[in-house]
Amino acid sequence: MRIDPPVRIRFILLAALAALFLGSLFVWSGVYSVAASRGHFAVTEWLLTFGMRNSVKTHALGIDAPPLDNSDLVTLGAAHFQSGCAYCHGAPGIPISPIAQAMLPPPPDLATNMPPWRDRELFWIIKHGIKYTAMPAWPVQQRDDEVWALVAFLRRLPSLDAAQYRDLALGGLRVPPQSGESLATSETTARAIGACARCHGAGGARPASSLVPVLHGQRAEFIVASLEAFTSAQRASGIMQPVARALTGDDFRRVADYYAALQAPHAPEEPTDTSAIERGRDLAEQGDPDARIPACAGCHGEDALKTYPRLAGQNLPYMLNRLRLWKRGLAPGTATETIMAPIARELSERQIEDVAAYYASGGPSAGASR
Amino acid sequence: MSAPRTRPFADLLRLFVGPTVWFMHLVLLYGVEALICTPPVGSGRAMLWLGVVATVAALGALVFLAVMPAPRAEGRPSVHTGAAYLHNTSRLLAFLSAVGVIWNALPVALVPVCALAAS
Amino acid sequence: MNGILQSVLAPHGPQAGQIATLAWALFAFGSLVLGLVIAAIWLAMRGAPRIREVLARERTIILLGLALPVAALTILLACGAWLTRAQTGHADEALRIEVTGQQWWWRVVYDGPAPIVSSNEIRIPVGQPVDFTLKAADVIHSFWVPSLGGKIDMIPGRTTRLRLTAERAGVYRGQCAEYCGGPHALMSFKLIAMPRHEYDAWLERLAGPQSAPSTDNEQRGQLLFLAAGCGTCHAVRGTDAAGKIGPDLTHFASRGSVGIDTLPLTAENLDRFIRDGQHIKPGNRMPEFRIFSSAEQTALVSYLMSLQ
Amino acid sequence: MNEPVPALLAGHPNKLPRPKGELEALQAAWELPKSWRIVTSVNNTVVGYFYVAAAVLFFLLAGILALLMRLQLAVPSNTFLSPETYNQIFTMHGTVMMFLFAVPVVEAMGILLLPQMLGARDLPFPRLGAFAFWAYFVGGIIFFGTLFYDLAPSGGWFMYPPLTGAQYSPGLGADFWLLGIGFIEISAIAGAIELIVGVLRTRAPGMTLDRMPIFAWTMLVFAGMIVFAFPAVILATLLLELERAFGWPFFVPQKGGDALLWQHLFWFFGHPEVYIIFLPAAGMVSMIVPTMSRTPLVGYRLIVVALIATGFFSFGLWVHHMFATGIPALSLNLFSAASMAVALPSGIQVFAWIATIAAGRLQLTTASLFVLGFLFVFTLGGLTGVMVAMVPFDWQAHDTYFVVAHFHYVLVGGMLFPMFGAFYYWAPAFSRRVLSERFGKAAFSLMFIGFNVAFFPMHITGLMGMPRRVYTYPAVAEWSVLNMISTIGAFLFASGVLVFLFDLVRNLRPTVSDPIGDVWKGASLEWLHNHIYGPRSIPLVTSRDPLWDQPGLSEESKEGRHYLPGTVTGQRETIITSPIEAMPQALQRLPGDGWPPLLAAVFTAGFFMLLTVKYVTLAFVSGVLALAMILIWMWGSDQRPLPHAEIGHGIKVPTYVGGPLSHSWWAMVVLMLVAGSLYLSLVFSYLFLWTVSPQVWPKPEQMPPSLWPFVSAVLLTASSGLIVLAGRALPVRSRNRIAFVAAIGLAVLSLCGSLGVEVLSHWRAGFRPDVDAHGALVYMASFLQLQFVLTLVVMAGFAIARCLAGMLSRRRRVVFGNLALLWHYTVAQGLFGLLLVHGFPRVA
Repeated sequence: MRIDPPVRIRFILLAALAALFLGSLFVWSGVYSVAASRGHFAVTEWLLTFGMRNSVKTHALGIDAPPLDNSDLVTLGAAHFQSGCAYCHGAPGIPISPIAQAMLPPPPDLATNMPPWRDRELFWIIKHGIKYTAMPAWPVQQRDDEVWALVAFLRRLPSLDAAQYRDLALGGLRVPPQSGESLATSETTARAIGACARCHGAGGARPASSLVPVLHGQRAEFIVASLEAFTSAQRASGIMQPVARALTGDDFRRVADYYAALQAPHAPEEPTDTSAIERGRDLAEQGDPDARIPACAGCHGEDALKTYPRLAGQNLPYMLNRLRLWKRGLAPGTATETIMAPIARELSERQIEDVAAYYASGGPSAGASR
Repeated sequence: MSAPRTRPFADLLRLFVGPTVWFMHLVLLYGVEALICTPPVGSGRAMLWLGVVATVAALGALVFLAVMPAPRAEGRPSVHTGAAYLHNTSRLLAFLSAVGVIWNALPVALVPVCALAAS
Repeated sequence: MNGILQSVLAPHGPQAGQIATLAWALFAFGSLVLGLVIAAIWLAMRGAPRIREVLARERTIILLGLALPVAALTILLACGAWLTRAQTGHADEALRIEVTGQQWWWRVVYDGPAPIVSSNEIRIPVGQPVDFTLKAADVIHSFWVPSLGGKIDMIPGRTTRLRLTAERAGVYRGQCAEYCGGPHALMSFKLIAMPRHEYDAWLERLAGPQSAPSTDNEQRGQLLFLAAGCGTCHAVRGTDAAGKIGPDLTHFASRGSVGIDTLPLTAENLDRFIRDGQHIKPGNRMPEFRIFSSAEQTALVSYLMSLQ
Repeated sequence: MNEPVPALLAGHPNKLPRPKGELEALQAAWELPKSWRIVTSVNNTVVGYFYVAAAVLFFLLAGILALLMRLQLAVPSNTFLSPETYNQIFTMHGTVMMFLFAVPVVEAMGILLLPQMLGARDLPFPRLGAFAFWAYFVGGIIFFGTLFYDLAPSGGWFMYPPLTGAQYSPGLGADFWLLGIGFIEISAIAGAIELIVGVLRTRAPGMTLDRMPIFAWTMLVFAGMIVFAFPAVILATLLLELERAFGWPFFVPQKGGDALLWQHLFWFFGHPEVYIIFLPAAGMVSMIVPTMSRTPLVGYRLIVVALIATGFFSFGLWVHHMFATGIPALSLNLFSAASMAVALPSGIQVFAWIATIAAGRLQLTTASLFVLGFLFVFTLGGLTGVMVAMVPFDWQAHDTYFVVAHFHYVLVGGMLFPMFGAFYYWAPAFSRRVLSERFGKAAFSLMFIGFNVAFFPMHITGLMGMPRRVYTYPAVAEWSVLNMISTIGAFLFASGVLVFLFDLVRNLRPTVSDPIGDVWKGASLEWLHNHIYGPRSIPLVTSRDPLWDQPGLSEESKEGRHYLPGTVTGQRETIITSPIEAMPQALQRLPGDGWPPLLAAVFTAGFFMLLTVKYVTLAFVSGVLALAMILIWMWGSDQRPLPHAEIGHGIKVPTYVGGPLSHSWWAMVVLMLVAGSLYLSLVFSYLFLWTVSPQVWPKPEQMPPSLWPFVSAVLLTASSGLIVLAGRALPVRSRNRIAFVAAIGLAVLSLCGSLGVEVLSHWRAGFRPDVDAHGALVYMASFLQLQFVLTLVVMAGFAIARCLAGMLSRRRRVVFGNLALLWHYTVAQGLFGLLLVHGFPRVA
């Protein structure tokens, strides 16, 4: 078969080439202004918004939202919102920074005006960010669980007043009023962005959200190693990486020593399934050789290396979340994760629940302390 | 103009009788050995006797199949050669099956029952 | 690999010898038949008309295509049955060794007053039949030492047996012959046949406890070994390390290899395997331990190398 | 059998000249859809092209995988491929070659060639053929695509559990294998049903079974073997998928399962599979050799016997893949004997071909060269086959490269070479140009030499101790050299294939209506003047080599002097003849082109694949759409009875028949055979696992009280009775529908009730499917029964709808006939199942 391109096709081709050439010329000339100060034409604005909305809706199809009505998720989300989002999006009692307001497009004030997105769409926006706006993607694409925490908080946000927000975001932390001198000569701590205690608790207080690990009584070496791993982005967390980056090596040591010296606070009394705890004890002490699961106590006991975490009294939801993350395929980044992740993958869901229940109930020290 | 009375399905099936006898003989010997040996309960003599009886029965059936008279060709026009052909073919198959049956019997005579491979 | 035998055609035991003889007989038979067929084709195409006329008869088909094979195969079948029978005899004086295939290594247990656990290297005395009791811990494996005899599968939930005899002292290589996933290709082992008296002495030493570390460095290594959790998977008799998930490391340094016959045993290879095992033997079940400083790593390796 | 069947008369049934417009009407009825709508065509020639082309595509893809493997193995300790990638690739190579190339290409050649060869206008179920092709193509493409997303299975094409169970193969790869391959097997069975009924019922008048071309015989045996072999692996895949998804422990020893159960089921399919592939190729050789030697086939009778014997014997040697599993030695030697037995028919065939060559003068065309290459390679493969059939030798050779060499000699020699010979031989029947002899001979030389260079050394590599399925090997001097030679040979072989492809591109001009035709002066009917509708008129066949023995046949057929020179009803038609003597019995109207088969296939594939990736809702939407498409398609079948039609010489045949005269009765019977062997596989599994772990079987006192199975049995029997009543109550005209509808409705209720009672009885007795093997098997029996019950519910609804629409009556009753057949089968299966699961534990 021979095909003679008719004249019309040739004409269209030529026209397309010409348009391409003219377009290139226009871009090359620099005539077009990229100024944020100028704003968009109304039609451009409408087109961009329309496209963005539909893009989000389409891409969010097929994402299944987990149950979000969970105070642990909300609290964790609130704490991150305070440090990561409030600067641009504002919060109850916290106006948007004028610098942020001058962006194009200006970020919406979420405290007053929460756009009507579905859960999965919010999730998608937070995880992936939005091109050509200043909305960034989640720093660690592997941690969907953290993104969901933020979505859970955003669902709660419209109903919060300034005091409630503050309680939630600062984890009950009281920032003492600073003197004029200290305000003038050091940083303001009013927003307490970097305070560990907002999430992890301090003194006798447990973490505000049980999705956050208890650091009290952990070995300082372990805490330092973790902070270093967050700083170097080896360990995956969109919440911890920015926080750790804000600290220096000396800070690591000091904060680690502080937590290492703390007495572990008492766990809240929760109804516990004693048979699960018993099974968990077996697994922790004997392992399950048939399933190639070594005894947890070998590495998480008192005599183990100082860079290994101690699990006795750790928060149950935190341990469940972490084990499940590995099981679902979170790529190990740190040296210790490289050891733990393959083991976690061999655990069945039931074993995860059992062993977490056992350690949450107090682990090896439970018998002694109760 | 009237059709010869044929039962095509049955005629086709007869083709398979010989090989089926062979297959049943094989499966029977295999099955019985499996039953005797897991856990070992029976004796080698039982297996041997069973082998003899099953083989004789199978060969008898095959010989019967081979000497069975061809279907009568009365009333069939000479163009109808299919049925007679099938009969012939089933005879030959019976012969091949008989070879197979004898071969199946050979290990029963030579290899001790339940002996484990290479141990 | 030099000096290590892994070939069906170089038999060093009666079982493998019989099969090798059968193999040569079969090759001769096969060549004969193949020659016959090629000759027949040639004659059918280019032969004299008289020969071609004979070849074109139905009776020739029956003779060459049916009668001849029936006769030949009957003989072969009888030979096969007879040889099978010969390989299924029972001898009472056999030594017993239990081998369990695991992804991707071999647990070896020698019969003794108390079972003696070792791994990845099997030693047997020359000239004595050895009955291997074969098991699988996870998936199907297959135990095969080509120079000594046939293979037999190791199947979860079942126990299989294999009798082998080595007629000469030497190192025979064995390999897993049933695909078992991941680094199946690297699941090999060495079977060392040694004179009876050497074997007895060796077994006695293997059964004995592990001597305690002598130098400071080795002692530090032992502490690290225990604190880092190595003992939850590996056992070293006489210490707190009693794990059953990985290979038993008692007298580890007396074995010739690291990573289950993947690399020869040297301090450097051992060091690499601990840190970088997934590159040396991709997919193996031991996590990579990159948590040690180089001093710690040296101490750990020197401890392991001291497990003579 | 009430219709008088006219005797056949020799000579020409029709007078010349033919009426004006007759040919035009025939052409109009068979007109092809235009341009891209060609995909809706259901014509065997069009579907056959697509089918062959798709199969060749998969051959090339799997061949590329083979080259990757050879590259990796060219040198020791190579790091070209990672272990995981290599494992995926060797799994896919085997799976794709077996399931997506070998079986489909053979089936494709059957669909393409058979109607022409048998003198039929088309196969009896054109839409089923189209469905089989599209299901295979869509499913195959998706399955192959998993390689690019790291989702490909890596458990080997044999998929042995426990390695492929949920614990050791988490992830979707194994699920893709199980669901994807299970699905493609269903497509193969659909094709097999089509081929069986086609061979038995659509031959040209006078083509008695002993005049049938050998290729048709082989396709008959081929399809018959699929019917009995594939259900075993379908059951196996079902069991493993249920174990993976829901923890039903069929293969878990701790719970009474056994890993060997899989091997038994898989190889009960897997060994016949080899012969399923080989037999049609042997059939092609039996067609090529006589033509190229210019003489009738010597030993036709013996060859047919050999074919049937091979078909049977191949079912008796599945255990020879398990010689190293520790089964008692006596059992091994039984299967050794069976393996020897299967060598006999091959010997007969080889010497029959040699005899034919001797009787004539073999022209050395490309096709002949491939046949000669086949004879050499296949004989060698057969001989190594005899070697590995010897138990002690196999203990050494099993799972080594010796076996790799052996089965490539058998498969490439036994199947691929004849297939390439067939491409060269039959190309003129479907192309406006012949393929080039020059390129063909070059392709053959490269392939033959390359093949032997690649695979002969592997015999030695294996005996030197190199196991199969290894992604790398240590630097043993001999292994390195041999492997390098093999790699070079593999690329030589590939270059031969490349030359063939080049030839295809240059010379193949596919056509449906005006092929260059009989360049080889062949004897069988595909060398008539054929069009999309086959020959203009269907000749009366009076010998095995009609074109040689009936001179002028081609011209006569073209002029319309034989049967059915036009279209009687204005639709597509073919003559239905009796299965043995090929007497004309009816005129079958064939359906036209349309979307339903294609869409049904796409949605069925969608159902399986979406289910694999756990999009359950979408999967079910897709499944419902597939069902809808099938119903639309079925609604158009079973057309209104028309008056008797004259097909020539005053011979009038009915245009509507029911019962054993109808082609759909035969299809349903074959389907029942498939179902029966599926159920027998389950019965085997039940008994096998009982011998392995009787301890998980309940004691008689733990069984459900016998009242339960009794009630279930009564309900089953009652439903069968109601169906008989419904048959009596079929309306003569359009009145009296209520009795029929009520009877069917009640039958459905009692059928569902019986299954409910059965499941409930086990549940109340405390059996659970995920606790032990016995529980799993008991629920599995009900699961299989459920599949039939659901099918019957849909069919019953369909029958009721047809009845209410006035399309089902005492005369027009094929829809009901099929329903009743399957119904009684299901009831029989149910009763047998009750006897087994309630009776056996009480007596054992």
